[in-house]
Amino acid sequence: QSTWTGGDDLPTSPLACDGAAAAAAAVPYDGGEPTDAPDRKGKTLTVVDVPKLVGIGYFNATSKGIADAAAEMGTMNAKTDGPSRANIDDQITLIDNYITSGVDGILFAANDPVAISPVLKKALAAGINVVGYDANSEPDARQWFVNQAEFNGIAKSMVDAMATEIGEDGAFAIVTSTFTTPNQARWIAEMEAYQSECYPNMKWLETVEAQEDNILSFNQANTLINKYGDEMKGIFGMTSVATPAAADAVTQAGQCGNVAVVGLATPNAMKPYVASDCVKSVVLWNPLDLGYAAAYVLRAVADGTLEPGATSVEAGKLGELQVINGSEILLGAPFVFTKDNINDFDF
Amino acid sequence: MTSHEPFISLSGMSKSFVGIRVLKDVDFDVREGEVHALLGENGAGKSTLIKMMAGLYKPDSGAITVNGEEMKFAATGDATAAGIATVYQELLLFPELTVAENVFLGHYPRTRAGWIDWAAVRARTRELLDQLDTHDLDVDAKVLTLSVAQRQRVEIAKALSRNARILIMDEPTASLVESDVQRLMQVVRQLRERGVGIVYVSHRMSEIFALADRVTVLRDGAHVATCDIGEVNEQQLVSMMVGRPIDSLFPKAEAEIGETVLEVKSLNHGRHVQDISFRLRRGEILGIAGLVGSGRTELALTLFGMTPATSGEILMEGVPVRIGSPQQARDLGIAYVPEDRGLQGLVRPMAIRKNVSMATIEKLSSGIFIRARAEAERAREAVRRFGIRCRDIDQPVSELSGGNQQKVVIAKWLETEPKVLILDEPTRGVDVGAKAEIHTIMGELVKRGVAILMISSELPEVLGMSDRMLVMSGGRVTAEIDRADATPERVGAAMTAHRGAEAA
Amino acid sequence: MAVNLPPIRPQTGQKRPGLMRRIFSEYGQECVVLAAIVLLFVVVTLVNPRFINANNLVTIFSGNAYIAVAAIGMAMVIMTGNIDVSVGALIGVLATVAGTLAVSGYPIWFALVAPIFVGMAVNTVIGVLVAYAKIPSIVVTLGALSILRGGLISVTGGTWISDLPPDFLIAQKRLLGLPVPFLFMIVLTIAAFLWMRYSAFGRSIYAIGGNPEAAVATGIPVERRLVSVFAIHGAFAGVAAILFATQLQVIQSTVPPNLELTIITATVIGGVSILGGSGTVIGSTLATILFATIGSALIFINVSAYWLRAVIGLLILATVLADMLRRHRRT
Amino acid sequence: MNLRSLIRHETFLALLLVLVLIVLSWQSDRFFTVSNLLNQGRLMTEIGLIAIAMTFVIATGGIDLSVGSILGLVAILLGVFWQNVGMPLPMAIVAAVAAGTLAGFMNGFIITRFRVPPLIATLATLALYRGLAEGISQARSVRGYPDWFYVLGQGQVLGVPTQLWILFAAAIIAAIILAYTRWGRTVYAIGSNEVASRFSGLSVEKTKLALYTASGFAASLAAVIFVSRVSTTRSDMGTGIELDAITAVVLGGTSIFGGRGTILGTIIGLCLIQALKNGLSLAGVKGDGTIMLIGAVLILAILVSNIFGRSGSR
Ligand SMILES: Nc1ncnc2c1ncn2[C@@H]1O[C@H](COP(=O)(O)OP(=O)(O)OP(=O)(O)O)[C@@H](O)[C@H]1O
Ligand SMILES: Nc1ncnc2c1ncn2[C@@H]1O[C@H](COP(=O)(O)OP(=O)(O)OP(=O)(O)O)[C@@H](O)[C@H]1O
Ligand SMILES: [Mg+2]
Ligand SMILES: [Mg+2]
Repeated sequence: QSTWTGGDDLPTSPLACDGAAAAAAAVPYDGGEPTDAPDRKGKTLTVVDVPKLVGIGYFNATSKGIADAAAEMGTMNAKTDGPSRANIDDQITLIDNYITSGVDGILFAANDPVAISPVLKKALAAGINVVGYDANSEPDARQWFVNQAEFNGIAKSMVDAMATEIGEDGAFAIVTSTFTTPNQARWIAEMEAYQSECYPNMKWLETVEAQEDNILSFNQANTLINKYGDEMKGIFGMTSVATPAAADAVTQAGQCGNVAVVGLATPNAMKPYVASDCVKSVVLWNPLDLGYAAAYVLRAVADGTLEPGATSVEAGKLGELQVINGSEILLGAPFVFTKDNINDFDF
Repeated sequence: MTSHEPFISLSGMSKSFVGIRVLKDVDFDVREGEVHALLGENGAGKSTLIKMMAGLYKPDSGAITVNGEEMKFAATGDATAAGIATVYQELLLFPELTVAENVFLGHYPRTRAGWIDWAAVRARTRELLDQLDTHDLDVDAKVLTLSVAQRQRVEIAKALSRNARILIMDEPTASLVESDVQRLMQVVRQLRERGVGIVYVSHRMSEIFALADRVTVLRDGAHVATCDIGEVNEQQLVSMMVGRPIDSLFPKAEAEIGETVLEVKSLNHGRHVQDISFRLRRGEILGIAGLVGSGRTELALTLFGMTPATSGEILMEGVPVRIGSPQQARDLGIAYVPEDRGLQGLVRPMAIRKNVSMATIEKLSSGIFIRARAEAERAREAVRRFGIRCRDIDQPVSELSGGNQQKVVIAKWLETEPKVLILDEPTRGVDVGAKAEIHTIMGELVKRGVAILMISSELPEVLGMSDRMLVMSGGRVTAEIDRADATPERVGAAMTAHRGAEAA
Repeated sequence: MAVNLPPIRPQTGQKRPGLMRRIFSEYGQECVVLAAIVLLFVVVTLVNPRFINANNLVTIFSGNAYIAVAAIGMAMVIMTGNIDVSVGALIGVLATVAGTLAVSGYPIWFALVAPIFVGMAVNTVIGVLVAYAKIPSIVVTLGALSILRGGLISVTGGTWISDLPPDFLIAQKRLLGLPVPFLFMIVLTIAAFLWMRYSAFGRSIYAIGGNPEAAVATGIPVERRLVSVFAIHGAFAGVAAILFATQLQVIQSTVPPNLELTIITATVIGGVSILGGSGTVIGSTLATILFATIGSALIFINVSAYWLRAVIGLLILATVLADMLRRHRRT
Repeated sequence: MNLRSLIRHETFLALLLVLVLIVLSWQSDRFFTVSNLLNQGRLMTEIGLIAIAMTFVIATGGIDLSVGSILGLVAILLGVFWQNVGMPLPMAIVAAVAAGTLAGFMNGFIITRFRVPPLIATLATLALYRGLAEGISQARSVRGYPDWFYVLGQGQVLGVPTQLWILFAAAIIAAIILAYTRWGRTVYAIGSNEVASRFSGLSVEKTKLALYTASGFAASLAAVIFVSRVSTTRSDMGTGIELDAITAVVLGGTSIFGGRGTILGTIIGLCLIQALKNGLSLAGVKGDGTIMLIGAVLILAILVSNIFGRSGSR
């Protein structure tokens, strides 16, 4: 029963248990700057969006959000091109090619924060505007990062939802993609910190890997159910692949109501399980909004309306978004989908 | 019971490979109930002709008539359907399948439901094997566990299972020992009695005269003659094949026999090499005779370091040595020309030049680099010395005829300037002309003081070439016979003897 | 020339070896894998008896059934002396085909049958390139892997298929109290085994792999058989894709990374010789079950999740070496 | 089959490369520039090093599927030795490369000693080495290497990316070894007929052992360059690189059955793939379209050279 040690060595910063907002320390701008960027004010921008990988629902949604924003603005040609595997190398190569082909802006979601940084710095050096979303790089390798929700915020939502469902002394396990996936690793680390502080009696059983493979996720969730029987009260799904698979495992094992599933997932994939009451809460932000905001931020940067030191940015229909941590733009608090509202979303 | 209308006749058959004509306008026919021998040097086109009869190759031109009806064989199935079955030179069996399956593959007896009737397959295989006097072969054994002679029996059973009217046998005796040859010839006669027409290819004259009713001779892809066996003698046949007369079949060169080079004392390795002792002297040819499985090859492999001895002593020129690998054997001056030319002797897709230099590549290198000029020089020299017939030294070995391939293997090993040369079946599947040349080479070598250990299943060859003979049986030496005392009877007795009952 | 003939040993007195011996000598690798499974079951159950509760058995035996089904076709391909590294991508394509048809209003049976035929069609092309154009199968399927993988993404754009009709989800159903994927795996394995053992076509697969030259000479239409074997492999990939697609209520358009390697590994660990000509599909299915057992067992005995893959690798290596030692002893 | 058809395949491939270069530079004026081409060289170094060693392995009729996992393992060890064990970085590099070479040696040992077919042996170690990388890393990535280390993966020497020099050197040395030395001759001989090679006194086992070890070494070197290029270490590095390397090798005309192949062919194959990836991307083709096209080129190239050269078939 190892406690979580994965991911990286960054410190955790669990939120207060009662949800009181921590006083945000003002951090100076720590993003990078493109060198000799041409004046792009008001001009039509050629933008490429490089997600972690193509072919999964989540990044389809972000990509659509970007396209929606581009259509709305009318001054942006955005195209999505990502690796077919979540592979740091393929992503780097793609970005490198787009630098050469001479785009105005790059939107990215990093497979690895450090690995992607050299090529992003190269983009900045070539005068390209660089904005990240979903998964960050090193701050100085891009200009701004649109943060869907802070790690500790997600951790709090997840653990709170689980505690509500299984009680403050329940036992749970986690199904994640791989231990090395940076976002998942951070979330899990924050969850552990938050749980040990706010729900010290909850029991963390174990964490299993299931790649981005839904059948494996299903099998792993089943194995957990079989192994722990009544002892395990809940399963966290850390990815939009693992969560529906875990819900399916619980459903097919006839354990709905006995084993709670809480996780990050897109609403469409979760509707059947929420409708059947097997899953009560799904945590996620709206990836359409995430892509949408990223596109607006890029536009603002190119126009020079978003400059270092700014405290907020205007993002179309989303209104004013706050700047946090120096060079990040916060999309908002994570959203918890429930039976009441899940049918209002379609992505 | 020979009918006079040919069952199958081929006329004007021609065939080219990559632009080279290997068969030129050949006529050939076979009657039911006759043995028709097909003769010719290596590369004369015998196998090519046969493969066209079997439907494996398509002729460039020419007509095939079966029972008076002109046929086109588009695939082997057509020929089989017409009653023609073939036992190929390179036995074509499926090693992972059982004997019974190999026999009936492609035309299994079916149950009414359409499944294979395994009981019938096994029973009928048993029956066929019994007809061939092969009662000791398990129909459920996998073919990979069988000896060459046993495999051949399976091939013949396979041909018979199709009720063949014509059975083609391409060098069936090439890898058989004398006793198996006798049994095979018995089978062939039996088939002839039953009215099967047999095409028989062999390089062994004795078999031709013992079996054949008619002979056809090919030379360089052209038809030379077809005649009844009574009309010709051996000399005539040989000169028809080679285009020149050959004086003596086993020219024993007189060489001076010197001091002992190799001495072996109670050598052991597994079941097949038990307590073997002998001496080999400079300029001597020591023949080893024995039945299949008597352990001759295993003995050679042990001397050559492929399967190092588990006990016993080997002395080279009086010095005890350990031979743990072929490299060590080579460096001690032992060379081995293996029995399976294609598998063990040659890298067939490689050029002659590279094959010849293979065992001496270190010597032909400065540092790690190959001295290409020296290598080519050595290869050209070898081609000249052994009369290897080829386009040039860069021709792949696979394009050479059997005899010339064998000369390349011998040339490769003579490059190492060995003191002891082990020849395992050096003339297997080699035509009379090339055979004589190889024997001449052996004679020259002993004159230069090389000691030769010759394993051969052809008794006349062992008797004709050796100064002294060892006879092996069951992994042991059962007799050591001097040239003067060697008679076929004595050797034959020792081949089947057990230790203790040595033929004196 | 008179030579004493060796005595002919009559058949009498020569008995066939005992049944167990024959099974072990013919199905050695299958026995090794089976022994490994049994051993794991015993050891893990001693540590944690929950391991053999009915639900976990279902998870182990049916969770990887689609891999076992795909491995049946792979076993046939490998037995002919070829290989297919594109099957993972093909399964992804076929799962998407099934799902797309199911949600666009086609009859369920059609959505379930179509992938089998599409799989056969795709693999027929591959088979033709291998058999008639004489391109080594690894080259053709490396190319096909790229084409299928890229094609899937560019056609679907990576959307997931949800809202699948409940009747479509056959892998979630049970028949005679047993999960459907498990039944598929068992029935197809046994059927394929019997077919390969007792049908003329099945035997010719072994023949082609064992000695292609001899197969030609025996009159087996080698090229046509090769195309058929690839097509049959495509059909099995179709069935595998259906099991893959109907296990959950959504279909992902990406497949598990390295799925083809998993399938090939199962096949070769199960004793199918990559040199062609030997092995059985029972072996490949047992090997798939072994992998599932290992995966589950390591969770049950609390092997640190970080070391899980290393342990799996070690166990695979051990199985391989055990087989080699067994073979060496025999020769 | 012989030298002539070999030359034919490579000539054909080279012509194809030239054609592709012309078409692509016509599609995008940013393609055929020195800086772009040099940059592509940087990106293909890791696969290139592995493919060069793989050429030898495949020419003997073997295969090494574990290279991607060795790459991951070496990357992790490099990080762990440096950060957790506290070795100075140069020493950590040497130690990690030694470990990766040992992993290659293990492959060779299993293959030669226990006679396990290479495909099976390296499938098993593919799982094992990746598993070790995961276990050792405990899923942590290692970052923050000193700046001098990045010279290898991100720096330049005389205007040319550092690692490209290494690739050049490796390619030239390998080409000479394969074509002109007795080791190269031994490789081809083993690939064409292993039994006969053994009967001719060539050291078959030693050669194979050396080749798999060298393959491990090449993967290790690639790992160091990879880590330096992307500035971080993760246990999933190099996943799937084995198939990319094999693609380059077979596209380059090396027979998967052994006995045939050249380094020049591999390098041309490599360049062709990289040119397509880069040029198509610049011409506006998306990644998925590019990999489809590479798949088609692979099949067609071998098909065409089969038709004209009658090579490639068994
Ligand atoms: N597939 C082929 N491709 C090219 N040349 C071939 C092929 N098969 C045979 N040849 C050539 O055709 C000629 C006749 O060969 P064939 O095998 O018919 O001779 P053979 O009379 O059977 O000789 P041997 O006594 O050695 O068996 C030889 O020169 C041989 O090299
Ligand atoms: N009982 C047997 N069962 C199966 N195979 C056998 C048996 N005995 C011998 N063999 C095979 O027959 C071949 C010949 O045996 P061996 O090499 O020991 O004898 P040899 O006297 O050299 O015979 P050859 O005439 O073939 O050279 C070997 O390859 C061996 O594997
Ligand atoms: Mg012949
Ligand atoms: Mg022998």
